[in-house]
Amino acid sequence: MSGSTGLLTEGQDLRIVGFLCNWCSYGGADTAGVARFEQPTDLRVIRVPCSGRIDPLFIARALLSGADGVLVSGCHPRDCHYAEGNFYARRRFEMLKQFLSVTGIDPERFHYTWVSASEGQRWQDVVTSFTERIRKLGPATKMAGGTGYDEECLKEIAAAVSLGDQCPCHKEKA
Amino acid sequence: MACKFISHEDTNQWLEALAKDHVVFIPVDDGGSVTFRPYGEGRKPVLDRMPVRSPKEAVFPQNETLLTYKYDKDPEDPERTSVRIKETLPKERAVVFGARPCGTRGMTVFDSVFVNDRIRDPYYATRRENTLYVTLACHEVESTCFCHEVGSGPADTAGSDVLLTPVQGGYTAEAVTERGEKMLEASFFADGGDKCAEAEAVKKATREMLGEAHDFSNAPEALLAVFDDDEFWDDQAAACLSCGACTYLCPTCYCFNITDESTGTTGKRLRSWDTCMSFQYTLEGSGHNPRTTKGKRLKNRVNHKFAYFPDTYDQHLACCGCGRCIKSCPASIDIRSIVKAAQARSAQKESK
Amino acid sequence: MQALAELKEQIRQALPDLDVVIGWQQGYDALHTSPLFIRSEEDIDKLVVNEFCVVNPATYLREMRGGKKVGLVLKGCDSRSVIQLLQEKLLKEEDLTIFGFGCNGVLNHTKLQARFGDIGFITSLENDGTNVTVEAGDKKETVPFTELCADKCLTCSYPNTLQCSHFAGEESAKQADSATDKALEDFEKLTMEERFTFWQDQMRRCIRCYACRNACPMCVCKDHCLANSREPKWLSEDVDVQNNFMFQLIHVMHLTGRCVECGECERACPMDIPIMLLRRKMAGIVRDVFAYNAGTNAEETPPLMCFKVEEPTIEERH
Amino acid sequence: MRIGVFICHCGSNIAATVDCPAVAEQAKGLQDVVFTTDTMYTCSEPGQNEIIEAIKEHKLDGVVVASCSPRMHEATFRRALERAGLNRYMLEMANIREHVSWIGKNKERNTVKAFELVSIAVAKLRNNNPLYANKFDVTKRVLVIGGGVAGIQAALDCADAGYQVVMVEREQSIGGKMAKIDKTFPTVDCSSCILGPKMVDVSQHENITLYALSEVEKIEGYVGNFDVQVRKKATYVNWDECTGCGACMEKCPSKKNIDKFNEGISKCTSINIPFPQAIPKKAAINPEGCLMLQKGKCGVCAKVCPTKCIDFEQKDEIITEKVGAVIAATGYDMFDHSVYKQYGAGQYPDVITSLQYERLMNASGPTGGHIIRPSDGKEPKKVVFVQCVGSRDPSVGRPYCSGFCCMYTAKQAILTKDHIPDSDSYVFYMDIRSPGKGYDEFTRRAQEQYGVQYLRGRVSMIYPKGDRYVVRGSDTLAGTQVEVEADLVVLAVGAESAKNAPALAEKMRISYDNYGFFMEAHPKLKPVETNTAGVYLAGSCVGPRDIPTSVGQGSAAAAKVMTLFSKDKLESDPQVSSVNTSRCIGCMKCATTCPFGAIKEVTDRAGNVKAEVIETVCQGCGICTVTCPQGAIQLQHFTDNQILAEVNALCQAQLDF
Repeated sequence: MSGSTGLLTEGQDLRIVGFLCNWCSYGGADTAGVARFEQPTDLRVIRVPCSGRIDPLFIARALLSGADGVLVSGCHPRDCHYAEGNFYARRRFEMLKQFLSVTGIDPERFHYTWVSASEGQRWQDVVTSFTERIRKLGPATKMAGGTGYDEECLKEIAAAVSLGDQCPCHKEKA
Repeated sequence: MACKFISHEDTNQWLEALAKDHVVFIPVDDGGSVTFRPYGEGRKPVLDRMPVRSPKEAVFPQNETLLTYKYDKDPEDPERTSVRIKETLPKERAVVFGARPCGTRGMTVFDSVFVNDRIRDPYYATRRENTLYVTLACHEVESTCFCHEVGSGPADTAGSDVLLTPVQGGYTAEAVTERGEKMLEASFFADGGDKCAEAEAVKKATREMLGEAHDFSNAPEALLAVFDDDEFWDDQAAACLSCGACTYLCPTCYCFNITDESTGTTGKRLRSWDTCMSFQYTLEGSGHNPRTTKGKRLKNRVNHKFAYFPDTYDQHLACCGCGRCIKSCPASIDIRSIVKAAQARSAQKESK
Repeated sequence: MQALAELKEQIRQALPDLDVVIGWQQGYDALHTSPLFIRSEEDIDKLVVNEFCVVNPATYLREMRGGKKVGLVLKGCDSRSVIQLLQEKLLKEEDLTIFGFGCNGVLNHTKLQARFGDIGFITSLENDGTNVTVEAGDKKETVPFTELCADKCLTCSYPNTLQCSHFAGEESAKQADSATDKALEDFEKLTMEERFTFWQDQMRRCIRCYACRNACPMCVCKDHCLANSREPKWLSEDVDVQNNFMFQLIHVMHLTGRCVECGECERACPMDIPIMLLRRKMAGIVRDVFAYNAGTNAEETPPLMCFKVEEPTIEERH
Repeated sequence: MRIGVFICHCGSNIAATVDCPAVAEQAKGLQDVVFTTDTMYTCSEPGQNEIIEAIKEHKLDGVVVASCSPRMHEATFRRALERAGLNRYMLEMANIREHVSWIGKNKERNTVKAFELVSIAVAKLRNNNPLYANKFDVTKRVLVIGGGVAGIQAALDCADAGYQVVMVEREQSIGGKMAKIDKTFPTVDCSSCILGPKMVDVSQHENITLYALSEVEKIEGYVGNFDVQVRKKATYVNWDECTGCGACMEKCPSKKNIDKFNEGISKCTSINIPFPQAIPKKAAINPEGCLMLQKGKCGVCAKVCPTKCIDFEQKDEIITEKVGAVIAATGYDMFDHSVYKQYGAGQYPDVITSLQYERLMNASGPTGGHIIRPSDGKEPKKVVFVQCVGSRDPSVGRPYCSGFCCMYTAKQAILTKDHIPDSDSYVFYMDIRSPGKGYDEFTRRAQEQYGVQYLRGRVSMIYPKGDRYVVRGSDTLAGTQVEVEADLVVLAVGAESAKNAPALAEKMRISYDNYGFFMEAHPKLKPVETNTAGVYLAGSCVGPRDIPTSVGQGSAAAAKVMTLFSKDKLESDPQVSSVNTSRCIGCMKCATTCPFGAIKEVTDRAGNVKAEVIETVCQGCGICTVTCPQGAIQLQHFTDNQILAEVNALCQAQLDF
């Protein structure tokens, strides 16, 4: 397994995370599979019972930890298996969608939609167009991790470390 | 101690030279707030304001990776797993430039805790040995300054290797340690001459600005007397929001937490600042918490600085009087007045 | 000041039936006040009302759940948080007595600092409502109030305490200086990359002291915040840009439709990180989409706690 | 943990485009994975046995199967785990067929993707916990709401199976719409002759308790354990004593009440028994018309009553019943045609609804079965039927087809000819919808044997001309405008949901559509179930239904109840939410967003408010988990930590080593 790139092989696939409700959209993706509707390979699906279970913070978390795109899909409004889950979800997702721009994360990297279990063709279209969109945007800029220092600082520190013991005042003590 | 002089211009050159083989932490304007950042291209030290963050982080960073690990699986037999561990002792040599005497004095509290006859914390010790403190004496005081009340002063040298004092055209420099003396051998330093007298005058004037010092010497006894006085502590803590600003910014607060943060088969052991003002600080695995109220937590913070620490160690208060906890407190809670109130309360109790 | 005398009298009258009245008292210097908890007669005279009464006393309400009779001296903006808490049924109206007055705006310490250096160096400050004259060391300067006041005061539409039981003095006739949020507008002129870099830089400074959270009157989870939990574990102990920013997003999402824009989070931040940009953005979206202004009507339901089958203001996402 | 990973080839379905052995090999490197293999058909008998053997041999405590969709075989593999002694929730699946091999041709990239899906599954599984179902008792009594033909059928079937039935009927008598109908299509047999005996059975069945003139006030609890409050409305007659002799009706001086049973075409007395075959055959006073109740003087009925059962002081009564299941059979209402201004907005006396016409034709109706014009009592010689009044018309918010109007119009046209042999009937229709056994033949008979004139087109206007009415419409087949002068116009009004259906749906915590019809759990596969366990539907409350379908659904709902009652204990799905009380701050936001009312407020020993999940009511959607700001309420098997583990496995970079 490659080190710093995480699970995904760099240069091949983009990191696209999907959150799908079990009853409609996961079924829709299955239907697309059964019908052999060819799709880009970048998407990795996480199955949840209902779009109402998808915390917008999962999406934020994925985007902050390096996902290039997040695709969310649930039952069409009114068709929720749990009657109301997607109604709550719709409001939550819309808030996040409109909010993202202020964080500097392109809102285009997040898409939410509704696909029923019978809409295999639609699922293919959704995946294909979203992947295309993310490909155009390219890989997302990664958040700095590690310490609170910026790249400039880290460079300075690395440079100083490489120079080592040359300081007379330090030698004395060491 | 020899007194030398360095001009403003040469100071910059000196920093430049030091930065060649050190990480030189200087106070910089960081989005309007003053923090310590490594000296580098285009970074100017901000010396007319007190840094918000304390100089402790050069030696005791907020997050420190103690080790990293990786689980390796035997490709023939996945049941067999071995773990590789890399200890990550700090290697960098550093200079902290432009900290105030109060902040630097804080390091003496750390020294007592992390390096003593019983314990030598390798991470702390290594960094401490590799870090020089070039401290800047104060020439003006703020409403939150009370170094003079905790056994320190605006030109305190405790913890420093070199003390700079602002004078016309530059700084006088006094070596405090041998390491400091070596630093002053650099060509940028000239003999102090009559600048030295000017520096002494600055020190004296600043001390005078601080005025009369309140006497905190009986603080341990006074605090002990109100130890069980829950009403007193709840009262004092009423405005407290239980955030960690006071402790994280404090130059003497050294509490930490150790956690393993793992990703897949790799991970790191992390030491990070902790704060006794948080509910989680004393939360036990069972769910029991001996300090459920913020009154109890504030009592710990104040007591630790003014009673427990001096009792356990060398009678010095674990407070350097920098006033960061007062200044950064969102509710403007003043530790001075809490201790004073404890003194008054205990006196009142005694007289009853 | 007429209002102050009246307030004191009103509190004196009401105090026998109350456990505590929360207001402000003079702080450690002339430029600071700190929260005052009035429990007895003699505390009443410590009450001050001035342009440094920045703390939102409603923040302490989360500790007062469970039948305590609490009085609060509140600015207009502060009172919105009480209404929001009432709306969420986290408080009972009968437990509260609100002492209101007309507020003419508060000063912002970060702006003072940016202009005059450390606050502790300021030796005197005079505010006549329009101009502020500040002396710091050998500097003396007169600056328009609007350049030094809290951002929220610039767009304030609630200078008078809402839903109060007592009102002291005259109502403030203060008008919002501008209907639009200039800071946010300016920020949104930046490109996506510039915004990303901006937050990276800001979040580096964060020390995760959680002052923002703890100063927030709507953060009622108190000691049980998601951020300090391992079960569930949303954040690592790493104080890095990613986790710091994640915490901000948690706060913003949990405040969606609840944030009353009191600005306490940003004010409390010891590192002066402009996190209100994020909250104000979200509050604006909530206003646009749901025509909902948090903390103005205790009878409403927060927009994320309800839904419409047809959402006329949400574009169908295909 | 000790995890085993099984990669399925699914013959060549997966293996053709995914390198299964390579995925299995790579999976060995994942945390806690101690065994991996790839098999031809994991779901086959030998495939499942391989899992079972591996669990035993390698002491596995968790299994990942990478194969087809979990929607296909999750249940299969869970059973396999249970056979090997593992908890069924220690299984995770990676869908590498529908989501990988079938949708991409690039074997290399498919293999990478398949491995990553396996990694996510392993990451989640490491956070799984065994979950156990709770068992609870079932109250084997059923509540049937509505005493129309669907409710009657359901009640009788359940009662015959030996279960106690509580039937609640809003009107004074059961029987519903069918009791008002004269004859039924396509057999033209007498409606009350076939329904009457069933109604009598209801009244006489020892297992059925009937509350007429009553409504469901409140339903609490969950499947197997509902507490129902029924409001028995005041009838001012002590029904235990009333013999239904009718003496009161004869003497009652207040005779101007609208006769609801006769659809308002006649008047009735204030104390009344709606029709001779009513069940229960008891009198009740309409308080609005009663002189005693309105003005305090009269009391004639009380004087003449032989059993002295009149009680003017009677009040509504709330009765509590415990039941284990609920069947809603609340039927429908007729569309109110007064919105059609062009048809006279209900103002023309001889423009009547089809159900009013039924009452005119009915031998036990107000005219004794003589068809007469309401305006002058004359026998109409020319009758025009207008179909689709309030059906298939989006302009009045009724875009759906009511289904049965075509048939009853044909029936009414035939019966008109039987009653008045020298009459002519015209039917304006849009399409004839007759997809039932013998239905189409029946409509043909109307046209061919009975000479009913069918005109294909909408009626644009009805207006009076002398004492007759002109019906103006189009004949789209002839391509002309037609005007027909009629003595009587019958509007075939459509069906709409019963009044207050939404309110009742909310009491039952089931959903309803835009028109107020109840939503079935699945329109095809679960037509009589709802998304609330233990609540079933029958008849026209779901949408317009004819009699055979309603009866069929009544029996179907009864069968569902019997299936439920066949077990002494029910098992709750453990995949429900659970509250960590030490984190819960009692804000109860979770309860606000829960669509099922599954969260209640409790007080702990220290007096703090906490949320508590009623496991048997919780359906496992997880809305609460997202609502809770502290993360104190977690949907089991889909906890924050489980989903975060999946997100992290995908997005978080490993440390360089």
